Amino acid sequence: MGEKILTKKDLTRLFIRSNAVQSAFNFERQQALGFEWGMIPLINKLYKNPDDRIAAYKRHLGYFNSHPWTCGPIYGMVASMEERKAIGEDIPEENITAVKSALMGPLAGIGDSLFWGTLRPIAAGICASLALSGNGIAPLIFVLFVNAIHFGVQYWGVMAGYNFADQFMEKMQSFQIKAWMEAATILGLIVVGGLAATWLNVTTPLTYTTGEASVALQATLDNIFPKLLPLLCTLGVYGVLRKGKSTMWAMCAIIIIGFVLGFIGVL
Amino acid sequence: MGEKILTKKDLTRLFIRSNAVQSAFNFERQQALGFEWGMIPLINKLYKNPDDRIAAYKRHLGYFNSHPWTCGPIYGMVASMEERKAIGEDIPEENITAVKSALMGPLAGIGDSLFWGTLRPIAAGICASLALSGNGIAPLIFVLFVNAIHFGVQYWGVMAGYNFADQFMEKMQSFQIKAWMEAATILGLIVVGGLAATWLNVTTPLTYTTGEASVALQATLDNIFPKLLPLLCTLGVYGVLRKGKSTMWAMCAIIIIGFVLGFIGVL
Amino acid sequence: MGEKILTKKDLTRLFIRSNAVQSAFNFERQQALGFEWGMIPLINKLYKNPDDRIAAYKRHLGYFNSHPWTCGPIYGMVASMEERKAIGEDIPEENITAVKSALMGPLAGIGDSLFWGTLRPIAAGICASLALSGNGIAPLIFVLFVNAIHFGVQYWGVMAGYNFADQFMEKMQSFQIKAWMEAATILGLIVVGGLAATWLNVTTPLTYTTGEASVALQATLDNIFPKLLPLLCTLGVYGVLRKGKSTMWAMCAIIIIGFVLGFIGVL
Amino acid sequence: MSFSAIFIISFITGLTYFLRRFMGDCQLERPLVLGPVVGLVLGDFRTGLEVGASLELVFMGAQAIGGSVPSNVAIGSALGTAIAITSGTGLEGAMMVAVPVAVVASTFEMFAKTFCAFSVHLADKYAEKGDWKGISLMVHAGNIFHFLAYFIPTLLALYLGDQYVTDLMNAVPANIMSGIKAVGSLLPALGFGLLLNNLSTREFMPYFFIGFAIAAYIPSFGVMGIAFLGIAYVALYAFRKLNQEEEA
Amino acid sequence: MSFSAIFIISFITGLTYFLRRFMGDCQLERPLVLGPVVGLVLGDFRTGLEVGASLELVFMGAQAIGGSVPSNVAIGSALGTAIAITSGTGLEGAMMVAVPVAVVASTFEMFAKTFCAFSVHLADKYAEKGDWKGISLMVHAGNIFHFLAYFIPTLLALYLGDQYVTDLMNAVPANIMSGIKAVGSLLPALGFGLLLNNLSTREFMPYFFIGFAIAAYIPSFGVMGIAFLGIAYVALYAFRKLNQEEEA
Amino acid sequence: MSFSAIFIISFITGLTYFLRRFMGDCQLERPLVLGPVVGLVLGDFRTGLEVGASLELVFMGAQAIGGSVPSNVAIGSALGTAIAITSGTGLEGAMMVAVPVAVVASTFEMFAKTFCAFSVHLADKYAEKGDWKGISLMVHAGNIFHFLAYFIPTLLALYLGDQYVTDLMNAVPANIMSGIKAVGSLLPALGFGLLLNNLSTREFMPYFFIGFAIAAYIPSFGVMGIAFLGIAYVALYAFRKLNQEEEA
Ligand SMILES: OC[C@H]1O[C@H](O)[C@@H](O)[C@@H](O)[C@@H]1O
Ligand SMILES: OC[C@H]1O[C@H](O)[C@@H](O)[C@@H](O)[C@@H]1O
Ligand SMILES: OC[C@H]1O[C@H](O)[C@@H](O)[C@@H](O)[C@@H]1O
Repeated sequence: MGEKILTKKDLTRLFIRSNAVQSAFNFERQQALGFEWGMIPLINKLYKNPDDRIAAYKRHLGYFNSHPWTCGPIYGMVASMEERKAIGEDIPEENITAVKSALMGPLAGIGDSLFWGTLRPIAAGICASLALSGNGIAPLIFVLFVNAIHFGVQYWGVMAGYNFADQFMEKMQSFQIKAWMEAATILGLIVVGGLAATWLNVTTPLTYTTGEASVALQATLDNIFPKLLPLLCTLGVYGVLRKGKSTMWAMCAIIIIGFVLGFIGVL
Repeated sequence: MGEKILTKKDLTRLFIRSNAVQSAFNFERQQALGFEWGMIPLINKLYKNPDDRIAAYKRHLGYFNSHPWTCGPIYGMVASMEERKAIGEDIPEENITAVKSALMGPLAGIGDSLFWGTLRPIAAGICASLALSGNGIAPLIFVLFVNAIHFGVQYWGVMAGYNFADQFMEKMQSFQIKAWMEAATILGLIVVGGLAATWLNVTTPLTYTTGEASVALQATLDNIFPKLLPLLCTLGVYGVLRKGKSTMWAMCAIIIIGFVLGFIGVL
Repeated sequence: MGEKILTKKDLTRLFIRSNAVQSAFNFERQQALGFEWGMIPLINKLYKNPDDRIAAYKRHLGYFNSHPWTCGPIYGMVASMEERKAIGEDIPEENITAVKSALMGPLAGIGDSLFWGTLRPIAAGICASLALSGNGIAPLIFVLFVNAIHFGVQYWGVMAGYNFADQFMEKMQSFQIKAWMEAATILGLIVVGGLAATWLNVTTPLTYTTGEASVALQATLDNIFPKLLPLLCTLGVYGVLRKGKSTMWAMCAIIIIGFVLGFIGVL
Repeated sequence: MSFSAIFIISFITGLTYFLRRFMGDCQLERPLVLGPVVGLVLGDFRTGLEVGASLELVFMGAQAIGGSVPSNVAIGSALGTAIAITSGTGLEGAMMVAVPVAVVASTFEMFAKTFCAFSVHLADKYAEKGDWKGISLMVHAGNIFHFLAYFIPTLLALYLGDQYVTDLMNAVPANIMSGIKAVGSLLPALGFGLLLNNLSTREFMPYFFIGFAIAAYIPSFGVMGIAFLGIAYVALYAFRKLNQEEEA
Repeated sequence: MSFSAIFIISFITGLTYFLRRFMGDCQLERPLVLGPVVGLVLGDFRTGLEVGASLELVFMGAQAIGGSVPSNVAIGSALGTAIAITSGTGLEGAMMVAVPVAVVASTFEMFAKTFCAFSVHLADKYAEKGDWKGISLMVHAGNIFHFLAYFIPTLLALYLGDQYVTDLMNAVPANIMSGIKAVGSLLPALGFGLLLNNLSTREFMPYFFIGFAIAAYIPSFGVMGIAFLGIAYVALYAFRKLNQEEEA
Repeated sequence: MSFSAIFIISFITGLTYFLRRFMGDCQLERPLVLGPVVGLVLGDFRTGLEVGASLELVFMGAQAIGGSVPSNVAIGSALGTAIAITSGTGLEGAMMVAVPVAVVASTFEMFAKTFCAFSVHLADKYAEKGDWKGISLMVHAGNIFHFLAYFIPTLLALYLGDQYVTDLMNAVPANIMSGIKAVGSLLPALGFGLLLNNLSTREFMPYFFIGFAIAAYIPSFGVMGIAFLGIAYVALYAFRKLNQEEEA
């Protein structure tokens, strides 16, 4: 097998491009294009054979969505896996995809609650109060502070991800890697369940009347099965995709159905 | 092995009789007699040999309790299993009993919360307000609406249960059936635990005094182990039955102990 | 293999000495010295060979902490295991230690909530109200009542523990004992997790200001991860011990760090 | 009230319960339905409708579950409606009768459910002999017994009049009432104990405790939540078992 | 406002969003930052600072998560601040404009996120041919589209004036607004459905339901708690697997 | 107070703590018990009884758990009762002394529990030599040290008088007090860390986190609930293991 190809400079470039992960964000594959753009120079360096290149381009255009400040480890790990694949190790394409899809959920969960849910509101709140008491550089402090963390975490993430994956694949035997891939998938599913139940907020404003009191249907639903509507929506989309419909189709269906239900006052 | 025996007409008859499941309801075996009555024509048609018949009669006189509107699938599945047994397949008696005892719990849980806990109160509440505002046919609407659902669900349930079991047993190998039977038993146990903790309401009115405040013993219990009393009662009955006492004995013991404890103010 | 050595009298003596379990209590190994003192006569009787004795003395000087009224079963079970070891059965030292460390947690949990959390406050509360209404022997009633339970439970515990372990090891094959030892360890870990989250009360008084409102940092932490600080403390100590630092070292570090953090108002 | 009216009302009350047993809980015994029917019999449909609908809201939560015996809404509302119409006291009067009567009358259902244990034992004997007609007989006998458990008390109460009934109820010592109530709250444990006895094996018994603990400590789950989690869990269990078997 | 000021403000607003896409959510579109910048452009830094900081506290919780589209704080606060300064109505005026505008303007982000699905499909084609420059082009085109989705509405709104904007918003029927809102609340389900489609196998699917049920029935857990529990669980899972393999 | 009374009261206070160590928490140091005893020594049983019972209710929740050090109720109530009787200020006076003293005096127990770590290390040496008498010596020395940790402060405080004690307590800076309190809240982590170190293997460690997360996120469970669930779980675990072994 060949020698290591990626240099420190390649990884630094990967880090810089990884910040564009949210590029051309869309409801269909979310950060797929952004992720792809980050990988392009790396793919070009690793694979010289056109077929390998095309396969790699296509590989990273799949659905991706994670937190823009904590997705670094995924870039790093994928880089290491691609490098080993390029120099001839037997790394099935599915494993690379598994790492991406299994880690994006938990890392998004961590980033969303740590940064979007906590750090950003706290920092913004403190700086806003500073500003209100007349401090003119408070906005600057805010921007510098959060972005120091932002770029620091992302840089560290890319590098740590690369090194970890490198050592991990060095030490582990293939059946061990398989066990950990399975574990990652399970974790991904558990966290996606938690994410959907927490962040999807589909509720109905319908009410019905018993005796004198008018009761919200949503309150009744919450008693039997809270978050039933978000669950049904997620499963509905999932079912439609399973049946082979395109995401485009699903997106249009959601827009139409959602608009109609909202219009007639059911949602 | 023989050919299928049960006709569509037999299944329709099974559906009709299945509505009598609550017949001669008693604290000992609850809906056992009702279930038996539903199976009689089917047993008579399937088994011609007196010994087989007697075994089948006895088989379905065991403890049974489920929801009268959602128990249909159990009838249907049992019908399919009995049919296959009758035409010579190797279906152990225990498997038939396992299906009954494993499914009655979850189906009762669904029926109790969906119909007794939600649909019926909502429908009755709405119709009662209609009636109070002078609508004379509101009671009729109520009766027709809930029973349309009642008989519809039960009919669908019997048929779907029969077809499902039929296809299931066709496709599965015996070790697969065993795994699913085990799963059903586990599910049954989990749900019975949930049912007992939710529906058994044994509490004590005792209080004690510390300093000036008088504290309810029940509140203290709830802090350490909520629903401790219902648990002890269930385990008490279970233990007594395990030790070989008859249900008759257990019922009398409950009546006497309950009355005495209630009389002296402990319960 | 030899014959049983321990007599009823030995066990009674063990019970008496077991009450001194809290002796020379210290933050390093908590009730280690107390437990050791209880075992000394038994060790002296069972092992005549100096090396075996020394090993046994050292074995029981390890970390121990349980509830002083409910730790009896551990004494009894350890006595039975030591006896069998002394008469030549193959009982690895690790198994004895596993029993101690796995059971001390759950038994402490039961004792703490049942006796410290419930019985003692209730009994004290009732007797205090009696005393306040002029009853001069209420304190005596309190002392006699709680200690009747205290010594009763402990006596029963030592004896039951001995008999249980005796029969258990008689009946079980060694692979069965291994499975149950593993189960005990798992239980111990789960309960220690629960204990640490429940009883460790490390909180921060820090606040920060957003807009007009001043928000407690602790409230924010509780939203993301309640009990994060106790977890970090426990893991910190654990990590330091894993790295080979002595408990003495850890204790001093805690005292210094704790004092400084408290002094500057962080804790 | 004429005796024929009394008889018809009592018969209808008994019938609604008979149909609950024999036709799978058709909900005919709800006050919303029984109220106007009694009204019709007594020639005052409007009052019956109003009283019935009001009692429906009062008894909203009364529902037998797992063999438990809640307030007897049927007897309560039949009596309440009848008295409201004949005494002219309207809703107030109906409420004052219906609520306490429903509590006390739950004893009769308890009695029927206790007694019918005997018909099961007789059915065992018939099954032994292969006599399916005997078994059917026991089914019908049991149902008729349930009918009588509603019919007779209603008949007597209407015949004797509400004053008499109230006096009688007041004459029952509180101790005895709370004894009966305690029995009612304990008896459903028999069902759960039997269920457990049916399902449990040493190996799987802990699942019962897990289900119990989750429901007891996290009430928000309810039975639905536990069934949902349980189904997800056993699916994992079965898939794992199948994999192991396939590998082996 | 001069047209050049209008253009600069709109450009900056679009730029903050462009940088959110291209530089990983630098938080430049927060009112705390955008407010004073708009103030600088209009020559009243102090008012911009004050309005921005106040709006920051109002929009504290607005954050896109999992592809959801919250209130559009950038457009809202750019408009609010500009109007507060030019009309002299101060904070009050800013609030009255910013909050409703932010709600309505979220439609434009939704539009951009919907539309960019096409650039992905074009990128698929370029990938097929190995044309990485084409792929890059799609990335930049998408980002410019996102830029325009903020730039154009801001430009138009500032140009037409707040009275016009308010009239326009009032002219939109409530039904249509609630239809749009419903679409906004449903669209994130697409992301979760896709994620599920990526991860799920028949065998592991129940884990999704377990995670969902815990989060739904025990809200105190939150995503962090579930991730924590989940990591502990899968560690046990992996260790067990490894042990089995080693023994085998 | 005569010196002999002071000495006796202090001795009894120390003794109750000695017996807590040596006789397994007999609860003699509770105010309910110590109050009347101090009363007896000072010749006013009634006041002692009343003050003790009242303090008992105040200190209801104070209980050492897992090596934690709560308010020192023994020293607090001995001092409180003695001062209430001798100064004639009754319950009010007792409270004013007992509560702050109990807080500060917890330092002495902390000191004893810290110091006794040395006797364990000496015991290690004796064990090495097989000298069980040496080990026993360390046990008794440790207990006597615990005795002194209660005896000496009580003696000094009673001797110097409550005014002196209050002045002294007021002289301690708040910073230092909160430092000491922080130490007290951190030290029990040593016990849990040690326990963990004893039990944990890489493979089983996640169970600790699961127990922790459940208790942290669902406080209603408490230790009892977790132990209950845990027992059910490990029973399943052991049964499964046994089955696998039997099949193998
Ligand atoms: O709980 C299941 C079931 O139990 C009994 O059969 C009755 O109380 C029914 O109403 C109930 O549905
Ligand atoms: O939820 C993960 C992730 O989803 C989208 O990419 C955006 O909403 C991000 O802000 C968020 O962090
Ligand atoms: O928590 C177990 C145990 O810990 C220490 O030994 C003491 O605080 C006891 O009172 C307690 O019962």
